[in-house]
Amino acid sequence: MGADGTEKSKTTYREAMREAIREALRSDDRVFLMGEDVGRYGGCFGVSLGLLEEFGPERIRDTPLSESTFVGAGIGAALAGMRPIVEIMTVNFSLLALDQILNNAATLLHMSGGQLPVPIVIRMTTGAGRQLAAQHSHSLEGWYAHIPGIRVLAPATIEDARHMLAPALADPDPVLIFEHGSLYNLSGELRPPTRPVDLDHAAIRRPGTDISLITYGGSLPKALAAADELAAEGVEAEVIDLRALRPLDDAAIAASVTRTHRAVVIDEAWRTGSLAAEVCARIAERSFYELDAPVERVCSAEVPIPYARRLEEAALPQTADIVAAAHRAVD
Amino acid sequence: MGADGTEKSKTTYREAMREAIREALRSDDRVFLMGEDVGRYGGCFGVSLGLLEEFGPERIRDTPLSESTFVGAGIGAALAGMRPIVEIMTVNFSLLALDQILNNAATLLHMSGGQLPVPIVIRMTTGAGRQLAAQHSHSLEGWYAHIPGIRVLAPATIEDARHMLAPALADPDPVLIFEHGSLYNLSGELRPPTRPVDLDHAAIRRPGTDISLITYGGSLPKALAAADELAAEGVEAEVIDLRALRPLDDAAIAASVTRTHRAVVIDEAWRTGSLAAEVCARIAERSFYELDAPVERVCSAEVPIPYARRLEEAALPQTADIVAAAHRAVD
Amino acid sequence: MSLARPARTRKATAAPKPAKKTARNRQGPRTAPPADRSAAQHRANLLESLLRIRRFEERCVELYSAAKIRGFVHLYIGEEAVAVGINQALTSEDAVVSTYREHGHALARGIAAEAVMAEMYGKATGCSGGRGGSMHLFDASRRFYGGSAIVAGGLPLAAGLALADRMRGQNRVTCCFFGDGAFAEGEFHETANLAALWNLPLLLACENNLYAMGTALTREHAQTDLAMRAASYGMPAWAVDGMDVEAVEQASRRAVEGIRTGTGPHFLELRTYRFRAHSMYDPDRYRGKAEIEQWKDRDPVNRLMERMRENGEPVDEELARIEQKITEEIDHAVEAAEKAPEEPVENLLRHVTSASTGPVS
Amino acid sequence: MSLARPARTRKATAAPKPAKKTARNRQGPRTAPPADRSAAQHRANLLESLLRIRRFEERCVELYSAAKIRGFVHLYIGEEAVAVGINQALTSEDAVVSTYREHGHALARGIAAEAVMAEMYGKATGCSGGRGGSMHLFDASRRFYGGSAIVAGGLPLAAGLALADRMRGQNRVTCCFFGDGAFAEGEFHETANLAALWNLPLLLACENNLYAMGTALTREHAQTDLAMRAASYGMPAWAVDGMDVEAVEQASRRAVEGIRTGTGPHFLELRTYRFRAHSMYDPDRYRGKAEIEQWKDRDPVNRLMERMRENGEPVDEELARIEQKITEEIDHAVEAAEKAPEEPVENLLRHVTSASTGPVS
Ligand SMILES: Cc1ncc(C[n+]2csc(CCOP(=O)(O)OP(=O)(O)O)c2C)c(N)n1
Ligand SMILES: Cc1ncc(C[n+]2csc(CCOP(=O)(O)OP(=O)(O)O)c2C)c(N)n1
Ligand SMILES: [Mg+2]
Ligand SMILES: [Mg+2]
Repeated sequence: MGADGTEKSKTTYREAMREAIREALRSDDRVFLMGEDVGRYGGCFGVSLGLLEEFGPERIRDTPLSESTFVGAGIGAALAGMRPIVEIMTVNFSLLALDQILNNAATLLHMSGGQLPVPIVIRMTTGAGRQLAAQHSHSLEGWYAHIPGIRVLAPATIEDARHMLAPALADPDPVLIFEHGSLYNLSGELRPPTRPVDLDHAAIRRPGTDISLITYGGSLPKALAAADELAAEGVEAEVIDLRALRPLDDAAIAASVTRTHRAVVIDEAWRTGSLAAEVCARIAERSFYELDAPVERVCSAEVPIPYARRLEEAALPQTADIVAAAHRAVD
Repeated sequence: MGADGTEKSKTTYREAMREAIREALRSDDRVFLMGEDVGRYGGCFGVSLGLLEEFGPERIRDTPLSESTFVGAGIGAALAGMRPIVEIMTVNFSLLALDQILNNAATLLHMSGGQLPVPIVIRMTTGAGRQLAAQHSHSLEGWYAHIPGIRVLAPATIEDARHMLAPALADPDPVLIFEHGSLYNLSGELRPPTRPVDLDHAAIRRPGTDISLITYGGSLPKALAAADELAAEGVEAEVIDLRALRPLDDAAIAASVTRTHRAVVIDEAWRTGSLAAEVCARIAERSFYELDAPVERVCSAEVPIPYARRLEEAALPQTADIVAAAHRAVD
Repeated sequence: MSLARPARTRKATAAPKPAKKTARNRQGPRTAPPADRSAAQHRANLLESLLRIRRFEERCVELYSAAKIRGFVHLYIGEEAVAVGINQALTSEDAVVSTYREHGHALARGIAAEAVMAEMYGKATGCSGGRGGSMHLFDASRRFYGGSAIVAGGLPLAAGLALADRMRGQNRVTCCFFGDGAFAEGEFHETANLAALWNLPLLLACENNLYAMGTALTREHAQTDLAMRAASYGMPAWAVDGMDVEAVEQASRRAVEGIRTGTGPHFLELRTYRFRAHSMYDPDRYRGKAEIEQWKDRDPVNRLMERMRENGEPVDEELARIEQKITEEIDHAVEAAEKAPEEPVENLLRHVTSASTGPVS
Repeated sequence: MSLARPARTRKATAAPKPAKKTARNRQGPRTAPPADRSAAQHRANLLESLLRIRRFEERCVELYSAAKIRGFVHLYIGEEAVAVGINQALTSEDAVVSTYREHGHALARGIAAEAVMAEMYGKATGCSGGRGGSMHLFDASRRFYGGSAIVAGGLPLAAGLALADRMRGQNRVTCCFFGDGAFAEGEFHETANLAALWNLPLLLACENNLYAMGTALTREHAQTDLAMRAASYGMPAWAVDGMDVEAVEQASRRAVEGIRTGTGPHFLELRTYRFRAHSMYDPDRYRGKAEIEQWKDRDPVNRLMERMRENGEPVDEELARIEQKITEEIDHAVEAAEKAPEEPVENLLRHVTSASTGPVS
C-alpha cells in the first residue's frame, strides 16, 4: 500500500471476488461458503484462500466430491433461510448438479405457488484457453441462461467481481455467477461503482458508432482489443458487456444496434445453440429494420476443445476473428 | 389385418418405434436395449412391450435407477463393439446422464485422436402437454443439439419413427433420438420410405409459397394445423420438419426462406436459448437479404410448466399462436 | 469422529424388538386406566389418519376416471402406516421432504384434504396454487417441502434443510421419504455420506415397497438388505415392519430421539407394499396377483383394527364415527375443489421469480 | 442370487495375508534355482516398470517448468506400485479405464514413453493425436480407454466394457482405476451396484491416497474403511498395501482370477500416497511435511530394492542397467516429441465425428 493510500485499491479479479465473499460473510451470518476444496485448499483457483482461517469450518465448508448433493444441500439450506454461496469448481462438473439447479432451485418457487423462494448463489469457473482439453474447457453458461427462474451473471471486470455478489445474495431467487478462468489474474484499480450496482443492465465498456461488439465474460478483453484495432483503422466499435446473461438486457442491445446498425456477437461457447444465437435472434426480431448487414457471430469451433496449443487457439474466438467479422459486417 | 393385406401397415408411432427396435435386434446381435423398465414393465410408454418375451433378459435389460451409470455403461459397451440402444425414460431424467453424454459419448472420438468411436443410440421421450408439471415437461433437445460429436434426431411422423433407428445404429457416432410423448398414439398408414432414409435432411411436410413454418417433433402437428387454417385464409404456408436437430439442414431452411421470404419457427422449448433461436440466427445470417419481415418465434412461455390445464395450455405453443405469428410476419 | 462410529452402527443395524409387543407393554397393567384410555385414544387417532389417506385416494381414483384429476398420480394405498407412523414422531417444527407418491405424507402432515384436493384439480386454492398437481404438494407453514418427481432428487434438499438447523443450533429434525428405487441412485449415497459426515439431524425414511415401477428389488439391488447397506455409512439403521403403524411409530420415535440428542442421521427401512399399480398408467403386469393378495392380508388398517379389538377397544363405533367424519371431509374437499376458481391465465408468469408476482401481460 | 452373497462377501473383506511374506514363500526353497531366477527376473522387471514411471514423471516436471508441457498435469510419483502391480495380473486382451492421474497406468500398460511424451507435447504423434494431453491418454490397440478428467466418470464406462465382454462370453477383465475421492461420487455407487447385480467381470481398483485434492479422507467420508463399504454391495473386497508392488500384484492376481472364474466384480482398496502435490498448480498447503516424509519411507521403489537385496539379488547392477535404459528411452521420447510435427490447424475439426476425417476448410 502506498503512503498516499491510493494503491490500496489495486487488486485482482480473484481478490475482488474473495473480498466480496468476505464482506458477505462478515455482514450476514446466514451466509456460508460451501464446495469442494474451498477451505483447506483455498479454492481450486485460490479465490477463497484464507477464508477458512478467518471464518472457521462451519462457514467455510469443504464438501466431499458429490456435486449433485452439495448443490442440492445448498438449495435446502436456502429454503430454510440460510444464504449459501455454493462453489462448483468449474462449469464442467456442474452437469452433475444440473438436475438440482433446473428441477429444484429454478422451479420450487413456482411449483409451490410462490411459497418457497430459494435464495442461493452458485459460483463456478467457466471457459477454455489454458490447454485443459475437452472435458475441462466448456462454456455452458448459455445452457443456464435458458432456465426460467434463475438469474445468470458473468462478471467480466474487477468491479463486477467485487460488487455483483452482494446484490446476488440479496436476490430472493437463485443466482448463478460464472467466472471465466482467464480473468482471475486480471489486475487493476478497483474503482467504486459508478452507479448503484444493478444486476439487470448491460454495460457499454467502450462507446462507438460504427458497429456493436456484444459479448460477456472472458471474451470482453478480446472484444476490447478488437475495438482498439478497429479504431486504428477508423472503425469506431461500441463494446457491450452483457453482464447479466439472464435476463438479457434487451433494451441495451437494441439501443446499441440502433446507434450502429451493425453487430458482432462474441461468445466462447460452440456456435450452434450458443447464447450468441439468442442475442442474434433478438436483434433479428427487435431491430430487424435497424440492421444494415447480417449480424455476425464469433464463437468457438464446433469441436471438443483440443489440448494442443495451436489447435486450442484455433478453436476459440480470437481478437483477429472479431476484427474480421466486424470487417464483414461493415464492408 | 384385412384380407387384402393392406391394413397391415396401419400402425401407431409407438408400434413403429417398437418394430424398428425389433428389426434391429433381429438383424444384428450386437444390438441390445437397456434402460429403466424396458423389460418386464414394457417401457414406461409401452414402446418395448413384448420385446423381453421375444429376446430375453440379456438383450432387453432392465436397469436399476441410475441414469448416469446405465448411459455410461452403454457408452462403454459401444466402445467394446456392441450397438446398444439405451432408453432414458424421459428427457427430464437425462440431466443425470448429461455428463456421460457430453464428456464421454461426444468427446471420446476426438479426444482419442480418432481411435474410439462410440456407436450408441440413446432414445428418450420429450415434451409437455399432459399436465405432468414442471419436472416432467421439459423440452431440452436444444441443449443436446449444442454438442459437437453427436447427432440429434426428432422423428415426428410414423415413417420416421419406423425408419430412423436403423441408420442411427449404422452411424459410428452417438445418436440421440427424441420422441415427443404426444406422438406415441399417432396412428396412420405406414408408407414405405419415399427415398432412402437419410438423417441429414429436413422434410417439407407441406409445400407453400407465402411463409415458412419451421418446426420439429411434437410441434409438427400444430404447425400443420396452423397451415390449414392459414390456407383457409389464403395464406399458403410451407411446413418444414427439421427431423435432424444436429446437424441442422441449413440448405433446406435457406431454400424455404428464399421461396417464402418470411418465417415462423415453432419450438416447444422455452424461448430464450431455444433451438428456435439458433434457427432464427441462421436465417438472419444466411438469408438476411431474402427476408421481408423479422423471423417470428413461437415457443413456450418462460415458466416452469404448470400442472393446471389452462395454465399449461397457455404456456405451450398452440396452433392459434402459430397462426397469429404468421399473420404478424405476413401483414 | 467418523472413524469411531462403525461399531455403534453395526449394533444399531440389528432389528429392534418387534414394535408390537413393546407398544403393548408400554401400556402397563390394566390398572392404569388413564394411560390405557390415552393409548386407546391414540390408536383411534392413528386409525383415523390411516383411513383419511385410504379414502382420499380411493376418491382420487374415481375422480381420475372422471377426468377431474390429470397428470401422473401415484397412490399410497397399502403404505399408509409409514406416513402416519413417522409423523407421530415429528413435531410441527420439523421438516418433511417427500416424493411424487405423497398424498399420504401430505395428509399425515396435517395439510387439509381440501387443499390437497384443490391442488389435484389444479385450482388456485390448491396447496401449490394449482401449479404442482399430485406430484408437487407444498405447505411452507407446515415445513412440508413437497413433492419431488425426480427420483432421489429430494434427498440433497433434505440434507440442506438439516444442515441449516444444525448450523443455527435448532433442535429440529428433517425427515426425507424416498423409495427402494431411489436407494440405487447416486444421490442417495452422496446424501447418506454427507449427512453422516456432518452429523446432520436427518431421518432417512426409505419406503421399501419392493418395486421401483416394474422393477423388483432383487433386480434393482445386488444386495437387498438396505438397512445394512445404509449402516455402512456409519449411521444407525434398521428395518421396520411398514405395515404396522405402531411399529413404525415406535421405531420413528426411537430414531428421532436419537437424532435430537445429536447422534446424527438415522436410517429406517420401512418394509411395505403398494396395493395398487405404480401410477394410473401402469397395467401392473410385472407382479403376481397372489403376491398382492398376500400383502393385502397385512393391510395396515385391518392390522390396527385387530389390535384394537384384541385390546377390547370399541373399534366398530370408532370406525363408524371416523368413516363418517372422513366422508364429510372428502365430500367437502371435492365440493370445494369443484367450486374453486382456476388461476387466471394472465397469472401464468407469476412466481417464476419473486419479482414476477403480478399478472404479466 | 444377490441375497445369498453377503456372507461370502463379508468373509472376503478380511485383509489377505500380507503379500510380502506370501510372495517370498512362493519362491520355495533356495534349491530351486530356475524358479528363483525367474522370480528375481520378475522383480527386476517390476523395478524397471516402477522406475520408468518415476523417471518419466520427474522429466515431466522439468518440461512443465520449461513450458514444453501445459494444461493440468497430475503426478503419480509414490503410487507407482499400484499401476505396475495390477498390470501384472492383466493380459493384453483385458481393458483398462483410467483417470487424469494416468501416466503410470499408461506406461505400465505398455504404451511407449515416446507416444505419451509426444501427447504431452501436444504433437500429432502423441497417443491421442495431441488432442488429449496429460489427462487424456488413449491406446485402443492396448484396450487402454484413457484418460478421464471428470472424477468417477470412467466407472460407468468400465462397467459397459465389462458388460460387452460378459454378453459375448469373452473371458476378459476390465480394470477401472479411480480414487478415494471418486468413491464419494454417486457414480461409484451406481456402478458398484450394477456390476455386482449383473455379475460383471470388473476390477474396481480404488487408489486410496488419502486425499482428494486438498480434502483428507476423513473429511470426505463418514466411514473410511472403503473396502468394507464396497463389500456391502455383495462383492469381494479387500485392502492392499499399495506401496508394495508384490503385494499389489498378488492381490490383483487373486482378484482377477476370481473375476475370470465368473464370480463377478472385485474391489481392491490400494492404500497409497502421492509424494507430490495434487497437480502442478497445487501449493500443497493442506498436509504436513512430516506426513509426507513418513510415507516416503515406504517408497515403493526402495521397498522393492530392499527386498531384492534381502534375497541376494544383484540390485545395483540391475539398477544401473535399468536407469541407463530408461534414461535413453526418455531422452529419446523427449527428442522425438521435440521434433514431431504439430497437427495442422486445418485438421481442427477432424475426429469430431467419424465422417469429419479430412481437413475442413
Ligand atoms: C431420476 C428419475 N428416473 C426415473 C424416473 C421415473 N420413475 C418415477 S417413479 C420410479 C420408480 C421409483 O421407485 P421407488 O424409489 O422404489 O419409489 P416407489 O415408486 O416405489 O414409491 C421411476 C423409475 C424418475 N421420476 N426420476
Ligand atoms: C466431477 C469432478 N469434480 C471435481 C473435479 C476436480 N478434481 C479433480 S481431481 C479431484 C480430486 C480427486 O480425488 P481422488 O478421486 O482421490 O483422486 P486422486 O486425485 O487423489 O488420485 C478433484 C476434486 C473433477 N475433475 N471432476
Ligand atoms: Mg419402491
Ligand atoms: Mg485421492
